[in-house]
Amino acid sequence: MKKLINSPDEVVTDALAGIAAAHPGLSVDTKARVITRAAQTRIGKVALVSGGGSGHEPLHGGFVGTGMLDAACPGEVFTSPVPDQMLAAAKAVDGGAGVVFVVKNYTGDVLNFRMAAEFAEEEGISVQTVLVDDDVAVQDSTWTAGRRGTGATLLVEKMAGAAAEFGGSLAEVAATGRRVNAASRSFAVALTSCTTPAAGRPGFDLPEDEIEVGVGIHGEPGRSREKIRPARQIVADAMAAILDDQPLDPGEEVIALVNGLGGTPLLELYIVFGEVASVLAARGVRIARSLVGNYVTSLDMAGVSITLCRADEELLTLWDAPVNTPALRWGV
Amino acid sequence: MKKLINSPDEVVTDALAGIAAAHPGLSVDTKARVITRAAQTRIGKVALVSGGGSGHEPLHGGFVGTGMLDAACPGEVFTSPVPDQMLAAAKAVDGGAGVVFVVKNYTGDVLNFRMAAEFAEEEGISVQTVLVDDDVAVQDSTWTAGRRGTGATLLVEKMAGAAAEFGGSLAEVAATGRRVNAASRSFAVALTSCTTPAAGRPGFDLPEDEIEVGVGIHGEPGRSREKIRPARQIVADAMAAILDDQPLDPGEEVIALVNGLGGTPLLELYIVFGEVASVLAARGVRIARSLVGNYVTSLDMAGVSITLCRADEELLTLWDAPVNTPALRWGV
Amino acid sequence: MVGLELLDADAARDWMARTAAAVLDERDRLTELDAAIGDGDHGVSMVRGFTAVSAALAAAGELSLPGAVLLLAGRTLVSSVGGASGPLYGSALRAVGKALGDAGGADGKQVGAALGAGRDAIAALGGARGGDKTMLDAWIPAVAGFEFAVAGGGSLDAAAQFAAGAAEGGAEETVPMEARKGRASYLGPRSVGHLDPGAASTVLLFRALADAVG
Amino acid sequence: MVGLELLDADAARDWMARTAAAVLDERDRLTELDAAIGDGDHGVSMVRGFTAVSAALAAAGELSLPGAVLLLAGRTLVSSVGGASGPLYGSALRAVGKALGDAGGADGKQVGAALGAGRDAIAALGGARGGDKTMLDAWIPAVAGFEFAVAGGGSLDAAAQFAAGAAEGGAEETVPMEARKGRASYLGPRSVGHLDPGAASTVLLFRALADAVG
Ligand SMILES: Nc1ncnc2c1ncn2[C@@H]1O[C@H](COP(=O)(O)OP(=O)(O)O)[C@@H](O)[C@H]1O
Ligand SMILES: Nc1ncnc2c1ncn2[C@@H]1O[C@H](COP(=O)(O)OP(=O)(O)O)[C@@H](O)[C@H]1O
Ligand SMILES: [Mg+2]
Ligand SMILES: [Mg+2]
Ligand SMILES: [Mg+2]
Ligand SMILES: [Mg+2]
Repeated sequence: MKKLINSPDEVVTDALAGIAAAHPGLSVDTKARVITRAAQTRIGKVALVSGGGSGHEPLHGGFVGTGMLDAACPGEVFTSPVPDQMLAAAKAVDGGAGVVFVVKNYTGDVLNFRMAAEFAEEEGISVQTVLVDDDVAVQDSTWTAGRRGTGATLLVEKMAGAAAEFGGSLAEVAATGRRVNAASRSFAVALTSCTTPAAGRPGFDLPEDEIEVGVGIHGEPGRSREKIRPARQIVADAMAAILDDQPLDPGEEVIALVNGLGGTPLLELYIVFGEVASVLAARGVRIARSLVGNYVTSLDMAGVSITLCRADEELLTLWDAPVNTPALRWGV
Repeated sequence: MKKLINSPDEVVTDALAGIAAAHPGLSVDTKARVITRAAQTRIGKVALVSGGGSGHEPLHGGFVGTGMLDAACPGEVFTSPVPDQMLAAAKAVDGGAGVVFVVKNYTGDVLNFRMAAEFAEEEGISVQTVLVDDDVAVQDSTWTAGRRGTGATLLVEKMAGAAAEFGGSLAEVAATGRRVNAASRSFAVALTSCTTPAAGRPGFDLPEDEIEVGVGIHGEPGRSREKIRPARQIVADAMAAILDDQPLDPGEEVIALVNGLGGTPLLELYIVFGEVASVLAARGVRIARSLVGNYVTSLDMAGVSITLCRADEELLTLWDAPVNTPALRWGV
Repeated sequence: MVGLELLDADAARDWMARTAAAVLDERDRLTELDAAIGDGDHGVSMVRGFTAVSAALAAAGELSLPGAVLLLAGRTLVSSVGGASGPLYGSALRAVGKALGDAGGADGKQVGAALGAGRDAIAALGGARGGDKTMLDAWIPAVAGFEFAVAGGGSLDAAAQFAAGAAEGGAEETVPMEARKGRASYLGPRSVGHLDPGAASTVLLFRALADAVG
Repeated sequence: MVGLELLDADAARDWMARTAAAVLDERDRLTELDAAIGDGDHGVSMVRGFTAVSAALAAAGELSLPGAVLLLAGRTLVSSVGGASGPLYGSALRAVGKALGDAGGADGKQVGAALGAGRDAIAALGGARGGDKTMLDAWIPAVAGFEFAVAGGGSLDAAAQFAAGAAEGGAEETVPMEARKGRASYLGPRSVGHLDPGAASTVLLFRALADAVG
């Protein structure tokens, strides 16, 4: 394993030091492991807190700032943070109007955030949780852990963040987040595995001519292993999985996110975006807004995820609202 | 080789289609292979044109927009574009005040841009060329091709772009670009090679415990091959190379760019930035502005480049000026 | 060698210390099990957690009740591990500690009941059942085995030995299961054929208990 | 078999066609040479360029002058290759074409002078000299060999054969050189021990000329 790190144990601490040095607009508590905006939460504004394992950067720390998150809690690599972090974050950013936890649907994240929510309520902070579970590669059922949260997390954080900035109540901001999640579907394909600093070698071995289809963002194997194919066919299959799950009619509009998993060049992401645009054009679906880049990553994994969010006037307004974070910035 | 492409021959064409679909603010001529702003150049504004081989995205296409480039010409992967593209770009964006070519110092780029400049002058367009050669890994001499242009290209395009937007004359905008280049030094380290679609396999083989030190952005081997070391030591060596070449005194200010080469997670780039910040703090040098991310890449190469630009009031004003491009956006 | 008759504070400390040593020894195996059907952090997480437990217990100094030892251990796991295993193991040990109450030394029956409370805490928090291919598949037979041995007149020592063996058997049985909870559930049928990492670490916990009271 | 006495338009076309075939055959070798000390695109670039030349010549239809053929070929290379080799080979062939002027058929002396103009164009544009480990290290001996053969009374055919051999020798001599121009110069001493890719493609160009007039 070759990585630009000092030691596997210090990865998160050292990265937090770098984030602190790079972004004067953020305030980084390296001991409590909480990243907040440098400015205090406006009294009466609902605060958004998210977090999860590290290794998905810029998610979540890169989305802290005006119009998006108030705080992020980075866990160890691919390990959800602990309740203490979320509680510290909630206390730091509560502006009296309550806190929304944006939680990707993984058992670890769910349980730790649930405990944190209990602790926060005990301290008099109102908490609502928005669960993100957009990954159609996972069969949903009440008997299982359900679907994973992946690319839609960015969309939820952006639009719920805008709703909070616009003065929405705790219930309204949470409802916005849930609505975005309900409107979003994702599917991911990996060309390589990824290597966590602690494990030191790839989570799985993938032959030179095979890809993992339906992967998550933690280096887990996907639903199936298939032969490598031209981008056009890979995208066609991913889009079929998404559109089977949530059909889109001609005339409908989407926000489309083509997201790199960390090791794939932007050049290839644009090729994928071109194919996504073709599929949608053939269906008469309009791409109202889009984003192409590395936003919700899986360390050094080569691969791509596609997220479509069915959009309407309200969501587009929230999407276009000003945002000023390290990784997403417009309208400011 | 596994890549998200349709065929090695169609990489640039397909990516241009994706760029066109993703960015309504850009106008993409897929036949002439020129990316311009969707809006016409303001009469009297000096236009900035850059370009180079593909595979360095978001450079240059991602830097087209208000406050930065007026046009970009993407060549084949790692192959400089042809004069026809640059001429077409110059004709498309000349606003009557002339065109600045921002050229990375590679023989191919230099020769093709030189021919294009001749053709453009023949057609009555005034051209000034700014050569970027910031890479201290290469020994400079009048007998050689000189230093490579790498990370400083972003800084030149940003600040010369701002100078043009502020109404600078052709000579002034070019002078700004040259001043930024003269103030900038870079050094890069690769943990892996990269694979061009055409070659289908890595440019060089690098053992699991070795790194290439002093690499460029085209998958060429570097100046030397060394054992992998902790990030702190790798950064210390890179910073020594930079600071030996351009010493910085206590109290001086820099714009610091920690740039991923394409396959390195942002998590690691932040660790590197933290180390850069430590080295500068120990010298009493202040990081006035910074940027951490994948900006000047080398396909899927894992590694990092560090660029320091000695800043003053004027350069910081130009840096802070509004910019609205796919890959760099603030103040708008 | 004759085992302890009561689980006292020292034995509880010893249990935690032995668990810490065991997860350190087995770190790479736990990580590999987790890499196969999860995200490859279980070994590191358990080591981080029980290293923190050792430190917390050392910092706490004298603790006269085994319940207090386990409460602190559980709280420390919740605050230091993260992931699925942090809240689950943390809540389990907290429940064990709470169930031991203010007993200075707990006999087999008390320990059995406390372990049962730990198992129930995991089920309540995680919503899994036996057969879902989780740590519960080791906890359930382990507690059942413990209680069975005690009911049959077995010593604390013997019951703990029995529980450890049952945990091992239960863990083995996760191999052919298809996961329905936790990260492995995303793999669907591809999760079959692998030992659940949480079940594997549960074996270490019960083996450490047996060693501590043996 | 007796070779041509004059390089006419058909022979010039044939030269370009044979070069196109040769770079296609040798694409992977050129790419590998370039990967070792450059960026691994030389094979693809030459194929793209000479494929475009073939297409341009086909589209141009009748061209009665060899100079016109080579001017068009050079212009096409400039417009289709990019990189260092596009302008260099493009300018070289343009210079050759220009030097041939309006001769319907060029004899050995004329061809030799024209090839010399090509060499000079490369030197003027790229600023390299012999010994810098570039395509010039094949061009220089090739042109010298050609002129030497003609001066000694050799036929066009023989001169071209001689030139190709000299190009090959010159290319081989780049192996021990340390590059001072082009991308390989960044490697400093590490560029030693490798054949220069542009010198290798120059051999193909001169071999194709020999075959075309042979
Ligand atoms: N809902 C659940 N109930 C009980 N145990 C669970 C549940 N989800 C996961 N586990 C256990 O947690 C283990 C994984 O722990 P760990 O790797 O530390 O957490 P994570 O999955 O968050 O990375 C699994 O092997 C399984 O035994
Ligand atoms: N200044 C120069 N003068 C002459 N030939 C050069 C010069 N620079 C490079 N070359 C030639 O160009 C070749 C590389 O061509 P190519 O790989 O197509 O371009 P690039 O280096 O732009 O990728 C080198 O092998 C060398 O022979
Ligand atoms: Mg985990
Ligand atoms: Mg090239
Ligand atoms: Mg795990
Ligand atoms: Mg090359």
